[in-house]
Amino acid sequence: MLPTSTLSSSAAPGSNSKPPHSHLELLELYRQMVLIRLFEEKCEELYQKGKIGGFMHLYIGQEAVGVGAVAARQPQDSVITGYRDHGIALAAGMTARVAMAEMLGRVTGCSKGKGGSMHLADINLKFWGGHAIVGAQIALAAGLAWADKFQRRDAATLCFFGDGATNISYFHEALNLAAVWQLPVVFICENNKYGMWTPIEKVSAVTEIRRKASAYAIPSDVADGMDLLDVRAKTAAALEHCRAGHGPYFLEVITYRFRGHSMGDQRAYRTPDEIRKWQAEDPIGKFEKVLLDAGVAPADIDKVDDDVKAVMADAVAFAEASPFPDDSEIWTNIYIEP
Amino acid sequence: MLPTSTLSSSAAPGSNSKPPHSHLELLELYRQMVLIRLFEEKCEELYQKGKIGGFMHLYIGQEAVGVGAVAARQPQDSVITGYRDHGIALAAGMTARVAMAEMLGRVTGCSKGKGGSMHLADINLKFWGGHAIVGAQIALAAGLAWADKFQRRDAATLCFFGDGATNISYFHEALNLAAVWQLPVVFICENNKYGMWTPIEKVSAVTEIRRKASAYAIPSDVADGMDLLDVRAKTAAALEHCRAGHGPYFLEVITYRFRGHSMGDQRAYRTPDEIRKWQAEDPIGKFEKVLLDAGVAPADIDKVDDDVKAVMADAVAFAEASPFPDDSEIWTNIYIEP
Amino acid sequence: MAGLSISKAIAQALAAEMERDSNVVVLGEEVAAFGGTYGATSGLLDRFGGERVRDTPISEGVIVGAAVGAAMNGLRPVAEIMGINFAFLAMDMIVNHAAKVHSMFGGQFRCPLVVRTTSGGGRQLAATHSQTVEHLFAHFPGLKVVAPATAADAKGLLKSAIRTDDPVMFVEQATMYSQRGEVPDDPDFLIPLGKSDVKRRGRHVTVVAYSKMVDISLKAAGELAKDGIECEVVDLRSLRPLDLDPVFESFKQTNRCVVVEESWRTYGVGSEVAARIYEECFDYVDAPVKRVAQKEVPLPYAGNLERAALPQVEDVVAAVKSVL
Amino acid sequence: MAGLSISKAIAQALAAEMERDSNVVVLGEEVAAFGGTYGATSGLLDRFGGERVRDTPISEGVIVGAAVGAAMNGLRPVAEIMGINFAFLAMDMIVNHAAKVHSMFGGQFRCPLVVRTTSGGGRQLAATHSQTVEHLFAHFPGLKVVAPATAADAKGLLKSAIRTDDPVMFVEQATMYSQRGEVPDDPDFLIPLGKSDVKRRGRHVTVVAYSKMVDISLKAAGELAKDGIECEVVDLRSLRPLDLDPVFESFKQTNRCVVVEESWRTYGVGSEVAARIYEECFDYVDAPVKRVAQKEVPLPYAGNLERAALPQVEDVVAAVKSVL
Ligand SMILES: Cc1ncc(C[n+]2csc(CCOP(=O)(O)OP(=O)(O)O)c2C)c(N)n1
Ligand SMILES: Cc1ncc(C[n+]2csc(CCOP(=O)(O)OP(=O)(O)O)c2C)c(N)n1
Ligand SMILES: [Mg+2]
Ligand SMILES: [Mg+2]
Repeated sequence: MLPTSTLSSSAAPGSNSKPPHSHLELLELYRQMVLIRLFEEKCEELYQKGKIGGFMHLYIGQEAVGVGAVAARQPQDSVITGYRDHGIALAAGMTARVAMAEMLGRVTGCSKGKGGSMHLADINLKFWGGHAIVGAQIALAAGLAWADKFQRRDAATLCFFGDGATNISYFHEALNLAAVWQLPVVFICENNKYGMWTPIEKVSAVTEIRRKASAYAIPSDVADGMDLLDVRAKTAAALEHCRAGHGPYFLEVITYRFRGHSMGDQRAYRTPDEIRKWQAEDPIGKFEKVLLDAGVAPADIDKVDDDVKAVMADAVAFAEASPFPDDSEIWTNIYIEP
Repeated sequence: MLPTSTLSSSAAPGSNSKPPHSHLELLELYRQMVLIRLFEEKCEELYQKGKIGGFMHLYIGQEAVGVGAVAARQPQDSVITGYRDHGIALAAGMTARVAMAEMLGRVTGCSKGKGGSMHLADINLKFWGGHAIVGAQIALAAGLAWADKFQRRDAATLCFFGDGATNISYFHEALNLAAVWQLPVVFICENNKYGMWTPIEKVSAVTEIRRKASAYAIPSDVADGMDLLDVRAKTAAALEHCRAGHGPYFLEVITYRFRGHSMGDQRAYRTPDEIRKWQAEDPIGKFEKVLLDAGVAPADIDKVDDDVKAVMADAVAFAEASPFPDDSEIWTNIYIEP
Repeated sequence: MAGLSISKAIAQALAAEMERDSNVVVLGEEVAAFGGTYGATSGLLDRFGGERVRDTPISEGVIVGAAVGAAMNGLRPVAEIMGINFAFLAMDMIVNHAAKVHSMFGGQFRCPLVVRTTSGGGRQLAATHSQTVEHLFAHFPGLKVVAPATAADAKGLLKSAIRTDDPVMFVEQATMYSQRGEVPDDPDFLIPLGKSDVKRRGRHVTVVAYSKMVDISLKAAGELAKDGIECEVVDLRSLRPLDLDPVFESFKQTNRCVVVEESWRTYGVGSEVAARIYEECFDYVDAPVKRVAQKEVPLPYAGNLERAALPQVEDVVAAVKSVL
Repeated sequence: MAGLSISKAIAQALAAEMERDSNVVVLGEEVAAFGGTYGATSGLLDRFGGERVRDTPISEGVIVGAAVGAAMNGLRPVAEIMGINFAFLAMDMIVNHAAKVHSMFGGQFRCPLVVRTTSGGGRQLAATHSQTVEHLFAHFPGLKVVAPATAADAKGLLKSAIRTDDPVMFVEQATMYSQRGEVPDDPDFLIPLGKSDVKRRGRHVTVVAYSKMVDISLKAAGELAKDGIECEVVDLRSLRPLDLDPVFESFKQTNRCVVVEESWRTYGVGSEVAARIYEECFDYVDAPVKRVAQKEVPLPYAGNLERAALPQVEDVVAAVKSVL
């Protein structure tokens, strides 16, 4: 059970004001979460085999946050996040092929093999990355939203970042600017309780992260990150706030990562109890129940599982069959004009 | 009149819990304010004559803040501020001679002529400067206080900064660290309503600056910066809070600078009305009334005025008679060990 | 042609580019309502309105951060950082983001951003406010770094900087804003980025400089000419891309070189120019390349100390004589 | 003597200095409870307690800012910045404050601070996480910059860095932490700051390097020795103060030099070394000083691209052969 004290009463799933979801819609959201889960498990395997390099941060356990929030956007809305970006990339519509090819450093990857795990992006999906300097994306998001507002594009930006990132300079400067300029950004803090191995209460003066928003007079809410529909509903409401021209909105999402901070993280900073408690809240398992309750046929769910497995097998095959970039590629994309 | 809406009710001068002040004490506080005022007027004159170089920011109008706050400290408490530092330096006990010599770039100056107007300091007074990168002193103050706490010195740090400085990175990172580590710092925001020529409401999401402290769970209060005794009482209470081991405290002081941002500021960003309204609240004039009400003899007040004039004349003479540093001084104080 | 101050030349360049492209926007501390600390954005707010010319909080990190994000998403921001000494607070955004979002994401994003700022000593602002550090930014591939020496160059280079799709640091020298020069009126007057410029012809010694040191070098060259010593003064104009062809060409005639820079010598521009001359003109070297630079000390406040530490005309004169 | 990894050598140095001086404190992200990302502060929390070994928020600016303030007020902090790529977020504090509080206030304050951090590429971390930029910090008078190449140097230099009253950037190379070497046990084993060290004797070519490039250069020297080419390998160890005397001495014998650095060539360490060699050893130069450096590109993720961009042993071998 998610500790209720960390959630405001309005966080109850029933508060979702959207019309009831169709089975197809529910299955699609479910599919995205399963795709992320299997993608991450495959990445884990390939990393251990030495096929993926660099730092890699898995999204397992947080699937409902990325899928739920991004599902609420319109196509013209932007998405940006930090290095824990696989799930957000897939939720934003990146194919597993292109994402996996990037993981393996292939020229068919979204960033031509130049970015790797921490730097997935697809400009055509308005998914602006994947940024590995903690908190940098919060500042960039202000700029993305400024451009949208300036161009009167009726678009908003979903900006994801961790609880640890709220202690860095950019958080402060960007939230203030967004508030003063009334920029259409939904700041989404994925509060998974830890920054690397350090629990939030050791490094943040307030642990209810949304309290930080009030220093900028930015309205805020909290969502249950293990409940996809709650995240989706609250993100939708936040986007409406932005679209109505009321400036930024802050959404704290309570979540948990089931794996370590990054690959190779064997540190014992969490009790097995804590991990078990959260795993009992597995967002995919919970959402499966929502589907069944809504009358979705178990066979349809199984079919999604099978489809995703096939998609992942294909993605890995595609990535592994793709060439590495030619060495001469180091010289491309440095400058646009010589 | 100071707009009452900007002040909490507890800001009334009567709330001062200290015992009634002796005449001597009152005259001393008055003396310090007059010294600052005359020091600043002299600086203005010497700057116009080209004897002072660089950027220079006068404290005229804000005297009650520096004098009132610093009067509340114990000798072991530290003081640190930004570039608008003449008043704080004098309040901390720097002599007008040494301060003026620094203004004129003389080797007898507090920083041997190497720092100038923006970098007054005296380590023996635990006055740590004068820092011209906006907000840097807020981070430094956390460190000063950390050292004091670590050494169990029963000392706290008074850290002064402007309203504009609350929008910079350091403000956020330092307040959070001070709160998490429970450091004995009194953060004193001299809210004079403008950062350079820009009014606070154009650049800060909240204009009641103390609201920013709540994002760090730091308790706060507001003081009337035109009322020396109010500033002093509230600073004393804040210091008690620190000394009791309760961590940092935030004090917003509402004040106004009667001159421009810096010398040469001829920009018309304030209405004559606004300036007049605030000048009617001149902290020195108001405090003179407090003295008279307390029964201080007018002649005693006049004597202080005359004394300060003499002190200033002596200071300027001293500074002007002091040698410039020898050119070879550029090579000193770079490293302590070669 | 009209005699214009550098500050006016910059304001003209900004206005011309804003006129030409409605995506060009200006942001920074005090750039709007008060036209910039040095008047270089003067008049823009009235002409282009508050959506295109924006005052910001004192938040160097997000000034550049928001500009990078906006540049990625279609605008062409010109962000002003009041002084390069404060650009350290935006350094991560400049070198890790502006300089890299294009390459790190395989060319998907572009960052047509100009960061305008002010560099240099000479105003008794003491150690933290007097630095000349544009070459530190020029170390980063992905970034272009420009530092003009004249009003015409300021205008022509800034217009090119705004038009290029790459991120540019555009560094003005703080004591030079009121310096006047002839500036073409043509709104399409452009000077290409990455091209050095010979500012004075001469056959005895090649003097390499940029920004304010061009002025100092030209004054020194004037002095030296009285003694019959003719300096060729090459203005680098850009520190990245760094165009040393005119330097090599000149050096092959003069066989002697003095590099003048306002910053400290160690790891400065002079060392790079010297190293390259030896690499490219080894057989033409008659004397070691001489470097004139700031004394390696944090710049002090007192006027005499500041003068003693900064490179002066007489230092250049002496250096030129020493290589002859 | 014992075979120790660099990471253990650093932990030993820290422990020894903390033992010796109760004012030495350690702070940074993940340095306490988990002993540092690279294990270099491992064991310190247990031994010295939570007041002396402190985890911090992700707040690079105030990590160094608080350390500077504490140093001014009597402590001797060792602040860890997890990677030099993040040190840009603390750059103002390092270069404008740590480096200047002593001089700008006329010598009143001291700042006995060590900022430990990690530099270098080679781990497929892509452009923002793979930079080698310690020489940018070394441009600033007032700061000392150290970058050790061996476990013994790491220990001896770090202990000296903690003992000096000046601020020091202490830069470790991220791929080298597990590299082992003989390290003296003596708790008073010190290596003075600002002294280069000849890591291999040879009479044909002087190879100058620091940090990981010493290792690369020694490997290249090993290869070359097979062909009878004997390199003298000089490890700079400190970038500021920069001690080139052993380089000059060697060069006067070899008349040939290759400088190897992990960062980009333009405005790098190699240019400074080259410029100085010409200034000090002009009559001994038989061939242009050759610079081996990273290709001038933001370092890409893909393993083959990263290898292609970073300086390799074979690049050093080729460079040495080219100057013969
Ligand atoms: C500026 C900066 N400092 C430090 C790091 C190293 N680092 C990477 S992730 C991380 C923890 C971030 O925690 P949080 O924001 O809570 O995100 P989470 O990993 O939990 O999703 C740290 C310290 C970095 N990448 N950038
Ligand atoms: C980091 C940084 N950015 C910009 C400046 C230029 N600057 C100096 S003072 C100032 C305004 C500060 O306003 P505030 O904090 O309100 O203090 P006040 O001058 O009103 O006392 C600015 C922008 C600076 N010195 N440092
Ligand atoms: Mg987290
Ligand atoms: Mg102010």
